Amino acid sequence: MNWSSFSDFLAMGGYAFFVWMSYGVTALLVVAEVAWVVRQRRQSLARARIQRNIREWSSP
Amino acid sequence: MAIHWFKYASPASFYGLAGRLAPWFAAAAAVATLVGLYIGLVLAPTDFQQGDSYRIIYIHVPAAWIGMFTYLVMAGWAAAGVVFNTRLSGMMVQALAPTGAMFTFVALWTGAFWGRPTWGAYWVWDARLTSTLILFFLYIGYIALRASIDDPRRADRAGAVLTLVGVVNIPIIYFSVKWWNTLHQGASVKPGSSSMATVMLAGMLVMAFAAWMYTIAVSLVRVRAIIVEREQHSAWVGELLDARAPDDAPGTSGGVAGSKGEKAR
Amino acid sequence: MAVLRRDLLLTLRRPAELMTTLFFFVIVVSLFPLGIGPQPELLREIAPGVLWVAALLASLLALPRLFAADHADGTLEQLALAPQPLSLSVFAKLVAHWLTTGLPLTLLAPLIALQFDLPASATGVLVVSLALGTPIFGAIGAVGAALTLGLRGGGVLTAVLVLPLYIPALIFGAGAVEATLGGLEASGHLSLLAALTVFTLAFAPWAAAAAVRISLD
Amino acid sequence: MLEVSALAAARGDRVLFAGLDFSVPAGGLLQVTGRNGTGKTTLLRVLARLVRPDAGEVRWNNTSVADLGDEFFAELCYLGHAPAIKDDLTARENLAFSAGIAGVAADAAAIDAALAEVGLTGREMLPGRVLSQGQRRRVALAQLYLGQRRLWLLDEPLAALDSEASAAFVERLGAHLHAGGVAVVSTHHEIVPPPPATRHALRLGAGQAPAKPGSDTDFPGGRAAGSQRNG
Repeated sequence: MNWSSFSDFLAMGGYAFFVWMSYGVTALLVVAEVAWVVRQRRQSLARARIQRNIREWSSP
Repeated sequence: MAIHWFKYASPASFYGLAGRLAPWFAAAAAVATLVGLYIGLVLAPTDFQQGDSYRIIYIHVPAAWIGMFTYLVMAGWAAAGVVFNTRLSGMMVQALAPTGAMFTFVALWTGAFWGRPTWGAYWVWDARLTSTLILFFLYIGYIALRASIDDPRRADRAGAVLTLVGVVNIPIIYFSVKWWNTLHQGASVKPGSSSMATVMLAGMLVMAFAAWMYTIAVSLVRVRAIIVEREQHSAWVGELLDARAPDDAPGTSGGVAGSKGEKAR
Repeated sequence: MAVLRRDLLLTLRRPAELMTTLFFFVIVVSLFPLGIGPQPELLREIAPGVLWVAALLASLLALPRLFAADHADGTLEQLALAPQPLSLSVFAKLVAHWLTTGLPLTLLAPLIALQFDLPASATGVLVVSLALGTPIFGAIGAVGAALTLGLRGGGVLTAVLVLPLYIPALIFGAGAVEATLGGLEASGHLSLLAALTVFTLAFAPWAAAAAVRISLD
Repeated sequence: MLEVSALAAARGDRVLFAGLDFSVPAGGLLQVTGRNGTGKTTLLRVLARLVRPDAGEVRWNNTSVADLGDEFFAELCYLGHAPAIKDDLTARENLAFSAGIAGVAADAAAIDAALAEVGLTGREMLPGRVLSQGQRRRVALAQLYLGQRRLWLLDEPLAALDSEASAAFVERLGAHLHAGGVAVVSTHHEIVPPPPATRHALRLGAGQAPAKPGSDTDFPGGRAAGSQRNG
């Protein structure tokens, strides 16, 4: 363990801004990408479902 | 429609395979990220030269590696698509590109925030950063080209040509930028230089592994979305929808294995 | 070769397009002193980069001439159906394109270099480096132009695809002139540039031919 | 001569035709009809190897065209919608360069003779930009009369042609077929070549289109081509 306290950890030896900007933005991007992919998957299924329903209604 | 099965068989069976594998890769990525962050942020000692700002390399270097590596994997799929004319290849290239671009951007962003305390400037025309910037442009080019072609099959083939031309040029670009950099006496401090403690190296490798697993997991889920999108008119997607409850959570079902698929990849 | 003669004849019949490219080159280069200030030392220092980037942009602007008209009027289909490799026809088009774009730019460059008070030795290297580098712009550009045939926003898209790939040529070319300015030997840069030219001309027509076929499909 | 088996092509999401089988013997004409958007142009482009089929195969002289390469192209003359005429070149130059691209040896006399054949005598030196649509089409058709290419793939060759020029073209087509050539022509007008040429008809997209009385046999979904002897 490198740190003596949690606030020590947050301070990052005085480089808090740089370190947390790096980690924070990376985390944000990863979360955004995961959300985007999940949405993409949901939409693709929804669109396919609409297509199937159109097919079923239009052909007796 | 009998003809569809000729080339569509492969994506249909891959859809099931990807669905079964993705959760495992996602779990591996999550575990490795936690372990890597613990090593990098908690266990590893402070660097005696750079202080704690060096801890940015635990994301900077893995992101740069994976950004580069993903482009090579894209080129591999593109080459497979050109040689075997399989539909899945283009979809995989399409699925990998956004994640590769994201990691390349992360490498640039963290490079800037590492450079400010180290070099005193957010952006320095360092050889590695410059090459990474050009790599980012290559990703943007691929994504822009895809976005402006309506026919997905033309987009697949055009994207494959562009990716292959890009990958042939990458070594030339890296070499030329390095040459340019040494001539102009640019910054020479590198993140993660040779005198690295074993703990630091271990943390970096674990984080690289995490990024790699994450890329695989995300691109597998994305390729499933792309497959459904493109094959929404085919019979197997209809069967797939029948087998699913209308509102089950995405990503949880293992997917319906393509019973008609002959080729599994 | 029929394609080469035809493309040359077409440009000669309509010289305005060629002139537009050359004037663009001259105008862009002339903008820099106006934006930066007329100090001769500063201008001399930035001259290699400015002249090279301007030549690069002028080449980029000329790229639609390569395929767009032939794509619109059906000539490209006939080329694809000719009983000779399409890559050969693309190569012939590239030669014609260079003779009507790269070569005039190269010949015009020493004249423009006067604006920047470039010494004679550096001007000589500039001409040689542009002569070696402009074929690369045409050849790589052909791949980008072929990929974007018939797409909306084709011109800007071509630029986005192609510009990152132009960087090595720019580095070696401008570097050669800069080395001469700094009293160094430029042969290292020039031989790397020449190697890059040969490599590009060997592979790019082939990739551009593949791209043309994709755009016709 | 020209054989097609299990051919299928799709544009985007739409399947234009699937399971298409037909063969055209030497001296045969295949006339492709169908409403707009039923895939006539795509079929011709697939036959010319400009478009990859989604399934199936095209054979020429019992060899797949994918394996033939330039041998196939040397025997092929494809004329699409666009006549490939340059505004800045004269009719004579346009034709000469078309021949040059196609690898057909043609001297000045042969070029002028071909232009005369399409009724452009005296207009050889006019630049493309002053030629009318019909005249441009004629310059394009003149390519057919240069060299000895055995497979003609023509997309709406009669478009913009007057009746006189159409009749002259049909006569030339008959001579081509008589000499053992093959032609696939997409058209809205019925082309009746002089006997003994065989005429085959293929109607694409017949499933959706109302069948015209008195037209050639319809094959729903474009499954196969009928064959009927003229005269």
